[in-house]
Amino acid sequence: MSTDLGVWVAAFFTLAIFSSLYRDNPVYRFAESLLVGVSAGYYLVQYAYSALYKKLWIPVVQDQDWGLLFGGLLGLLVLGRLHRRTEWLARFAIAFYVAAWAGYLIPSAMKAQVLEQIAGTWLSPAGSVPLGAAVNEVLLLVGVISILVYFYFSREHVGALGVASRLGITFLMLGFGASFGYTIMGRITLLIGRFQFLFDRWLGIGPSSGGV
Amino acid sequence: MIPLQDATGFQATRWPELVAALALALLIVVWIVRTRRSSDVFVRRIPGLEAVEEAVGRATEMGRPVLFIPGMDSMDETGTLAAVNILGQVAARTARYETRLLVPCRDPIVTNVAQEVVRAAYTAEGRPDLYRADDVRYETYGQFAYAIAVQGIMLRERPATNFFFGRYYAESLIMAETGNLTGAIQIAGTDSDSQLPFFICACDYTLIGEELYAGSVYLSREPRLLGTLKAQDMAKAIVIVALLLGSLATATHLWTRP
Amino acid sequence: MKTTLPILFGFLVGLVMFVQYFFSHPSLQRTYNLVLDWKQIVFGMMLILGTIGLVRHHGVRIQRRERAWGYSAVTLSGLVAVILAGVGGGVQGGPYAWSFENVQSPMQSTIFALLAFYVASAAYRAFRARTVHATLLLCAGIIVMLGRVSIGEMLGFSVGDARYSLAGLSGWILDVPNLAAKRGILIGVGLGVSATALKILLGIERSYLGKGD
Amino acid sequence: MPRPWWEHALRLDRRLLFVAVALAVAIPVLFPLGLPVVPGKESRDFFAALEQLQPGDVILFSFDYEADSRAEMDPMTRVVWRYCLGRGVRIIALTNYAGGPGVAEPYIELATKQLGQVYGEDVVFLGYNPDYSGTILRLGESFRATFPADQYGRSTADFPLLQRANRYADTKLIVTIAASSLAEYWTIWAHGKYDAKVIAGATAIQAVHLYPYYQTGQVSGFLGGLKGAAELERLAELPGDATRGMDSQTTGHAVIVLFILLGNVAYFAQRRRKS
Repeated sequence: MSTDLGVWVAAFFTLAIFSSLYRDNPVYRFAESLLVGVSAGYYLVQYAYSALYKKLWIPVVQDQDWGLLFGGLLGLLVLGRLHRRTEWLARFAIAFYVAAWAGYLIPSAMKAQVLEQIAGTWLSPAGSVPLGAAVNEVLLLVGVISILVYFYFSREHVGALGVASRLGITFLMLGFGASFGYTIMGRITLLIGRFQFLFDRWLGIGPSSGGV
Repeated sequence: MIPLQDATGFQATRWPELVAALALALLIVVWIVRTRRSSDVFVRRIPGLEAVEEAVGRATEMGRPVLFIPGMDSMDETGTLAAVNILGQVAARTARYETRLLVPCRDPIVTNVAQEVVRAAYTAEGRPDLYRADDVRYETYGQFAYAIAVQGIMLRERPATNFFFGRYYAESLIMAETGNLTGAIQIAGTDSDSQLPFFICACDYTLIGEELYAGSVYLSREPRLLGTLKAQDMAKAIVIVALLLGSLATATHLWTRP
Repeated sequence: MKTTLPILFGFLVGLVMFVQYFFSHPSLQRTYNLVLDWKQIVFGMMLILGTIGLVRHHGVRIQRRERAWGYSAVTLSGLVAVILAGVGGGVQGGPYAWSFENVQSPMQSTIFALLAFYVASAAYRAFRARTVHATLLLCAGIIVMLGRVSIGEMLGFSVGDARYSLAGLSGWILDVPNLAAKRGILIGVGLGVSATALKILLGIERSYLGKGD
Repeated sequence: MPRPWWEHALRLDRRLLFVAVALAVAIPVLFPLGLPVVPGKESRDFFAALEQLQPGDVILFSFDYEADSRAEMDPMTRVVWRYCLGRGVRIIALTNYAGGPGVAEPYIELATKQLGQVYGEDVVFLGYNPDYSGTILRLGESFRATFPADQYGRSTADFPLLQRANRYADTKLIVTIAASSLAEYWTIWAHGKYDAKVIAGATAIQAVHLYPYYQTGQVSGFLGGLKGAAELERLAELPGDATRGMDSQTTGHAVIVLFILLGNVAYFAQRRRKS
């Protein structure tokens, strides 16, 4: 058994969270409430430190980087939300936050999610790849096109469009089943990790000490 | 570091994105103008969105609240914006039916926007008195801490209807399975492809990828927005043609991929 | 007015960000970095605002002695304790790091691990051959699940030099239908993202600011 | 009339399923079964890249994960570090995660305290830099300029190891153990732009995304999840938590599959009776 207080605390909270699998109970609810508070506090401190102190205070005070003061002004407008009459001022901050990134997203999403995916789906020159690979490439092309047809909104999916769209759903379902099956592996690994912690580090009954 | 074309520093490798972005902008403008003139654009049935009305109605009948999760990401992700737009439509319905709407948020900026949107919807329905700012609130930014906060709300407030829209990560199934356990009607919509399988397994209806973006248009039927949906469809048709012609050209050695 | 001015301001910044994507001029690069820093500052302030709301919510619950108000007290004390630890003792080492290591981190890992159970119950319920689509989901799921562990290598047969196993089949499902699904979704979403972003920039999409007054 | 068996199965209390999964995973953790581990081609290529290293060679190692993914990633890191340090390979380490330093610390201690390596000569930990894309790109120009100080605030210009190796070209290999898309970014930028040789350890979920890069040779080899880690332990002959975990993985999967089959049999039994 561990003699480290931290390990005991960690083990208590591990079991408290697991207890929710049986049913909601006061110990679980205590852990849940505490975690919500602790993590909200943790992120507040992290962001106050990295965004407001390191990104605003230090550069402005030490390096006279005045450009950042404008960000500070936008940040102050956020506090307008605290009073009904100044509420609308916060809209500057929100409009800035949403629109600034939108400007960047238009070309970058086009490139990464559309153009590069199109180029990646084009077939290889005939004869340059083995037959099996070529068949897979054609299947991939058919799959991508039929899924795009499925996403076509402004036409009723009947006739040829209906056939293609149903083929699209077939590809989607195969893909979803595969991702699901694949993910199970990672999730079980996480559970193994918690058991190894409980058995090895807390109770000391596992075959390994859990060290590096 | 980056190849320069001239003194302005235009990056020559980025022509394709520029052309594509401008083409899409043009399509959007053209179709908005066209749908303004005649607003009868057909939109195919999306079962998940048809069910929204019924799902809110069910919560009203049972006298239990409606839960809306606007996703895990901030307002700079357009998926979150799509979710918030759907939230506006859902809020209009809960206001009409006088049903309580719970919107716990992970992101502080989304919290702000969600409050504005819900209040605007309640005001537009003539029921500003029913809006409760405390029901649309920030929980915590911690991913899993947020997930169990939502789980707690599901177990204790027992919402009859759960909506999950926006972007999600591993926590999606924690929320969706708990909702399944409590017997709520669940409607999800996300563009996070890795989480779609879980929503499909645990929810009654799931909007897949781009359907999320069509959601608010579908629910609001605003002509301006219908035009952009039509423009997106045109863009898809162009993509399909590009896939086919490009493949034909590369496979037959007419053209080599750069 | 109270909506138009913010929209106009957003449009200008968005336009700069759009243009800078295509140019490598140093002044545009500098603007890009500045905008990212401003975003972080705005986010930090919003987080403070959100936390004020959280404190208010739980404070009112405690004050009014609402049902189960004791849990609100637990949340609030956790919040205050961590903030005091971080501000008083610094973010490196000390009670702040201890609470992260022994309270927050094990709980988060355990919630993450709960997924092993939830994934099992969701699969048990949903993986039933009710319809053609559900059957496809079921088959692909089981093949990949078994293909990824030792059993997958063992289940199979050889023809000459070629080996056909469950592991190979699961690899094919991942490489072909799964890739097609991911790519099809990605292209659709990419168009949705760009179109939405364009709507924001053009001011067609402004519902996120609420109704103007 | 008692309810037929399939109704019980179809309305199974999910807690029964939870107990079954818990037992299937927990028992092999305590009593390993020793099921065989057969390394796949991706893992063999990953190990081959390590095997080719000579004493005195320098590698760049990136801890691209945080505490919540330790169960999956730590076994990979453990083998790479033990194997490389055991053969006199020098390691320059960094992390692209704010929570990465806490994960890396035990390995720096392993190297300096347990294995007697000299900090600054045999191993250096550069620490964390925000903005991973900028970091990966700038490292290609200069390690010392990207990280003027190491994790502990000492000037990197003073370390003999960084005087010898200051850019990707001075290292033989980049190893990223990544719980996110970072493995892809190392491939795209460090390999794509600077032609560095990259191998990656990925979570089971992220590994799916690496196949295309592996096929084109942009990633020289990779490990996928705990299975990949167990295969590496087998290849390097350093069995550990991953090999032990693979037993639980197999039994866990088997139990879930059995329940899915049970559900389907019950479903069809019910349907047949109803029709």
